[in-house]
Amino acid sequence: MQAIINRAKELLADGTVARVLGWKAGDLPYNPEPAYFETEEELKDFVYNGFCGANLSKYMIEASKLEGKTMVCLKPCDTYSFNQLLKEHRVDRDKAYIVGVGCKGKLDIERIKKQGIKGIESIEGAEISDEAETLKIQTIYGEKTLPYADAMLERCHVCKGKEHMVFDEQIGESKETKDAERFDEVAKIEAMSPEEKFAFFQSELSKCIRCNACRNACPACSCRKCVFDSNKFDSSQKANADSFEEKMFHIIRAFHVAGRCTDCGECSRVCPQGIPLHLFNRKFIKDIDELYGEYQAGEDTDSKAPLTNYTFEDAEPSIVGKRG
Amino acid sequence: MQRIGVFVCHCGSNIAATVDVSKVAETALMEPGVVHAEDYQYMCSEAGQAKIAAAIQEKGLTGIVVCSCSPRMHEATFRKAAERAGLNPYMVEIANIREHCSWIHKDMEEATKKAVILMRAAVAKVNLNTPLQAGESRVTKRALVIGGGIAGIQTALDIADAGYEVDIVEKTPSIGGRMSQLDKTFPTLDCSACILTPKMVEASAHEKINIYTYSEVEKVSGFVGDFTVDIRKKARCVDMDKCTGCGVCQEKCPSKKALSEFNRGLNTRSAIYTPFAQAIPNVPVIDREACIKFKTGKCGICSKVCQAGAIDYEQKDEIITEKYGAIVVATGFDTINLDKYDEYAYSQSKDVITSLELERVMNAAGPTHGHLERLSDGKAPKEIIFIQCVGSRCSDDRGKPYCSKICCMYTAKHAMLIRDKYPDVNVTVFYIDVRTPGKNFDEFYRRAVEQYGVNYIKGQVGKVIPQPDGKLLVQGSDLLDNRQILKEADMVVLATAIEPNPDVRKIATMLTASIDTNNFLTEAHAKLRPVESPTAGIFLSGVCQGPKDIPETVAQAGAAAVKAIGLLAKDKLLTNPCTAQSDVLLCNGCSTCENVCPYGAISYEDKEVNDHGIRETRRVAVVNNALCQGCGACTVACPSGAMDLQGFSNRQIIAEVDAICR
Amino acid sequence: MYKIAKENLSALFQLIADNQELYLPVKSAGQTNFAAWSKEAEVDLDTLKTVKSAKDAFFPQSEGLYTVKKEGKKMSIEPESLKEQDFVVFGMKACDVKGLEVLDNVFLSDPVDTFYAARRDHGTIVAMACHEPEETCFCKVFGIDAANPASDVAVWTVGEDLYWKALTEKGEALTETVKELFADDEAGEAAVDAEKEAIHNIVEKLPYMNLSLEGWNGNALSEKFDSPIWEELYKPCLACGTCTFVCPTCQCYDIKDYTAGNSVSRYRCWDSCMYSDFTMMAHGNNRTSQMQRFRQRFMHKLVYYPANNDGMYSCVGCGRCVEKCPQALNIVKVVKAFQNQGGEK
Amino acid sequence: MPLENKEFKPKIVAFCCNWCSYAGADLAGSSRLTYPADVKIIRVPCSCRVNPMFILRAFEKGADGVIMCGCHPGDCHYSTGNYYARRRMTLLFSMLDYIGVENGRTRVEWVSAAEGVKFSDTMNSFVEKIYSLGENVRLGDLRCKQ
Repeated sequence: MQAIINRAKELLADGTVARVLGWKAGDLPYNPEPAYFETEEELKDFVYNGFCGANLSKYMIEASKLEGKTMVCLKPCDTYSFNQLLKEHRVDRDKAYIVGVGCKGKLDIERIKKQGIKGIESIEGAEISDEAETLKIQTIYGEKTLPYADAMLERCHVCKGKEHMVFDEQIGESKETKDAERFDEVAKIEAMSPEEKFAFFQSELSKCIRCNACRNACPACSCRKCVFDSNKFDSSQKANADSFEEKMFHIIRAFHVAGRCTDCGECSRVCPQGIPLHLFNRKFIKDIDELYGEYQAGEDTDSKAPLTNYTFEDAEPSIVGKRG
Repeated sequence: MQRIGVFVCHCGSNIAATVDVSKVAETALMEPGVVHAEDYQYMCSEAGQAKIAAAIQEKGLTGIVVCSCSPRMHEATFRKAAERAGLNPYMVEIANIREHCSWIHKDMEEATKKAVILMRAAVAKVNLNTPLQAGESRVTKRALVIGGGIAGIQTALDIADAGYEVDIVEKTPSIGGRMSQLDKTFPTLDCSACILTPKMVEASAHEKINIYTYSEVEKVSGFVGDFTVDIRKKARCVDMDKCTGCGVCQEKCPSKKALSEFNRGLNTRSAIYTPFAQAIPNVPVIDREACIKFKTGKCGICSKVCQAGAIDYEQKDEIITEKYGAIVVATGFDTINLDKYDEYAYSQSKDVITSLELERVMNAAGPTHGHLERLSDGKAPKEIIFIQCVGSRCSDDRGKPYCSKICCMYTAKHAMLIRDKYPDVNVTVFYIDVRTPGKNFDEFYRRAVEQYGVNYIKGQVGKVIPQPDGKLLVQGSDLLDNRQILKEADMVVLATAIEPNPDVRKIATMLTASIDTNNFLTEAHAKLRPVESPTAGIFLSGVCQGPKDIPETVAQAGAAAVKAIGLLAKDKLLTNPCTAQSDVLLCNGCSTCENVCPYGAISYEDKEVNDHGIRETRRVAVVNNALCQGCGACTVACPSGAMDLQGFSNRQIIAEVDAICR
Repeated sequence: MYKIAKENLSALFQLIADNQELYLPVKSAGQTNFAAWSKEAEVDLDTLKTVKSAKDAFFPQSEGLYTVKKEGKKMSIEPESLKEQDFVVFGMKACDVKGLEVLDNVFLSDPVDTFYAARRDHGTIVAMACHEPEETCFCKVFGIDAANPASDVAVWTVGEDLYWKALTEKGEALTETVKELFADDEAGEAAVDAEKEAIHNIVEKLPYMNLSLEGWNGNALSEKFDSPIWEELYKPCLACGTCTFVCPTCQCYDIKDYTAGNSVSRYRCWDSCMYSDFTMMAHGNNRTSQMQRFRQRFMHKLVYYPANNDGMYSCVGCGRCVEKCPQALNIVKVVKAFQNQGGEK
Repeated sequence: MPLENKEFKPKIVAFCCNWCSYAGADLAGSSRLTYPADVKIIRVPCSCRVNPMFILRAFEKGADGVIMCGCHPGDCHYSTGNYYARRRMTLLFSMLDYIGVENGRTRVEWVSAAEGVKFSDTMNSFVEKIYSLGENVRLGDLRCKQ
């Protein structure tokens, strides 16, 4: 973390960048927030630890409009999102000084609390430099320990890898955190009967409160105005007055980002109701991989996206029924 | 709020017999925006159109719905009628209650209910219609004819005679096509070459006609009035300007084992060749696969003997890019492959031949110099059996479901010619039906039977069995006598089904012209627009559209020419205003739409916008209306809904969906 | 003071539900929210904070107002009926109960919101003292006692038992209907007092409980409104509606129409001041930037509402926004930011 | 057609491209090839104009089945439209299947202008399938069912 701060100071001092986009320490052990830093003084609040899960690439849309360059701290998975935004002309590469920061898996406070840990006073082991495999959590109800892996975000268990897809420089080591297959959950649902599938999604989606956090956090959902906020389709919705609307919103949202979603996992991370929204996007990714060849959005900035591409031999829609 | 008029057509009894038209009109009055509704016998008639005009003017209608036949039939009619009455033509919507309703449903109550729903959907749509203005596009005054057979030649001549430039693209080394392979033509029995050659010469000499032989269309883009076509001029290895056509190279060429395409593979030709003596241009090509120089690097005899120095082994394919206002497809036909018809022993015996091969055998320039002889042993046949409908009118997937149309007549011709020249030869024809509609056709057939004693047997042939002595045992049935027939023949001639030239599929795809299940190009309307493709600016000439004989082909070629001339005569065309439009405030500038546009109609500009008080410069999509053809691919690719299609807008289609599901 | 063993709670719920509707914290697909009780429902009284507050029981996220039906050219209007059935909300916490007071000030003052009023009339609240308050809680800042919810009935958890005390007439009436399941336990007072003290002790240790709201009041309008701090604070905000939708006091709604074939139903649904189309009008929007929208929420909670309601804040310190904001922004950070920069300005 | 539930009259929306399928439906009409009146056709310029939103919208408003017809791959009037449509619909249908909506409620069929018979056969078999599936209860807005 100190290395990032030092470098940020240098870049600010020599005028390479006008600001730094990173995370600011919160007032609880686990709530740092994305923040801009414009002076050396401000950098005293800079923090980079296991709770800095937020993907900062989407902030670069606005930062690209500002004077001067922005030093942005991107984790390996965040760089896919940045590339995808670059491909869609939503961010300006020349306005970004990308510091690829190391990552050893990001922590999920919801998951920690789900394991009965409350009244948290301090957390040890979340620092990026820590080698510890265990989190030591001090609470007013006593000290708890938790294996680091048991506190990680879902996305880190299926990590895309330690490589940054785009960067100006890299600071810090990354760690292999993948311990599950990316499509296992999707495959499990695919294997269910239609009734089970329906029951599963009905129960998950009925929790949706239409707060739009998934959409607003999503780097692929970068529309200036979402179709669900405009009257273009007569589809403006503000609340789920009927359970159909949850399905409509999440299917269409997933469809709109199909072939563009890098599987960064922000949707699931930010959902206040813990809906595993990545299951929608990942289903499309799995289908695309299987039907049209493996494709990882954000890996590059010039490949043709699956939905703006075709071959004569593409599978017919009837394959859906045939696959069983 | 629109003021909508609904006009329900009886179409005589076509609609009114199954749909309660007055009920449809009554119900229409309940729909939001509808201020006028009436039904009438024939809305498309002058009186019907007058009713529409009157209502528009008297009731101040801002939009109309006509419940009638398919919009593909009369949308243009009603749009024009509305326009004459002062209404924007794009404020007209058609509810198709004939083809999609009255003609397919029998129950009046059910059909009426459906008609009401279709009417509602159209009303819901027209409620959201906006007046559209057609733009204009320039017409390139040059036509392209694909195929240099009699159809292509005739079309090119007619267009050229009207004063427009025409290019013919012909795949083979010479124009002339199938007709050049024929010996005589029915029902007049005049010599095919004698009537074709002058046309070929005329085309090649015409100052407005430019012929690309040994060339193929490679790529087509653009749209009616403004097509851009890439033509691949394959390397001939002979300089067209230098070659004098003396023919010495062909004489001296040591490689003479290539099968002659022109003679249907019945004999061979040299590696450097012109397909036939009267070829136009009279410039040979080198068949690189047969040429020793190309295969081994040694030889080069043709180059040595060519006094004009026209041989150029280094010649490369050349791509010519040209603009055209109209394109005529005249790609013709071939006979079907007989691999699936083992029972006729075509591949086993040289003496089982197709009718087209017989043409070459009968032709003085053919492999037997016009002598009727068995190709296996050169002996004169005494017994010839013709088998009709080989692959035509076929119910399984081995052949074609359609009638090839020309076979009955050419078989009668062949039979007659053989009996005339070789009276000692017995000729038997096995047929399913003899079809001879056409001027002097039946008379011709009867002459074959009555005057020339051709033996016609109604019945099919089950099997042709080559015998050890070289004879062919034909097993057939005589349906009229209800008996099996076993007959020995020296020669069997198969009236093989014809099919569109296999290349037509590729060409149709390039032209985005529709094609049917049999690979025949589809006409814009089976009866009323038989020589136009549904794709504007593409015209159909000859057998590529359906089986035809020569006079029909020539007639259609002329008709296609007239249609093309009608187009080329215009300086400007009105363009379809149903094009995509991008909402500047919603556009993300993400380029997704550009990636799916088949016309390159979308580009991006940095534009100053004022988005509810936020002023900034944004990268936004801009549609070139002259290029956009209105497919709508971009509208779905666009996640924000910034891209919409005029005339088929998101809200219009959703309104239709809602009206149907309500 | 009555007592009931935790293991007998399902009998209690069954008995309540025999006579009226019962809403209580139910765990479904991993999350605990207020929902109607059923035998199959997984009741979860251990989770301190439901994701959404119990606001839905009185002011649902979306609720029909009336339906316009069309037959031919005839139109008819069918208003949505008001709540007529009595119901019980079990398991609210002191903060959420206070939240209703905030809503009452809005919806029950003239002109009265009849839909809300009917629900308030028919609803009986059984609230639980917060057995184990958490680090995100700051109810004390607003004078709320986590150990003494101001509800119709208050309930305390002590070991394997719940202690039940009616505080209002409504509470008495409810108690009458279920009394048969209770044991009288006068000694319970002592046990409950011990629980209250334990709660108070924990509350003292929690990091946010002594947050100072000095300077935040109805008179601070222009000073706070014009502060440059907002420009810094809003930046990470995603403009999602999480904070407003989990909040027990946010009361803004939008009115929308839904066209269903031959009828149109008019309904209202929660709105969020974080949304770009919040209070959108024909001419456009009052607040054109996210900074303005962000500022609106906190100004409303801590300045505008107190200005109109005798100094009462429209925040109850439940801490849901602290827990749920995707980017870890919240009202506490806002208050602290002003504190820290108070001197520098 | 098996009419087990006589009261059930399905609502079926068919999106047809102007150049092939709509013309195919016209040909079915002029050839008097019947199919049930439950099918209502919406004309679109090309199958690539069909937005997944339209399909979900139809289900929302009470459709029991939605079918999309376009030109055969390779024959699109706009060259490539149906290729995009094919991918879009494949993914959409797969997603609907994934969330437990009966697979038979959606279909894509390529019907050329010359295939009147195929058009009517397709509609007959699709309607039959919808009858066998019964009313769509998993993907509609209840407010539209009243």
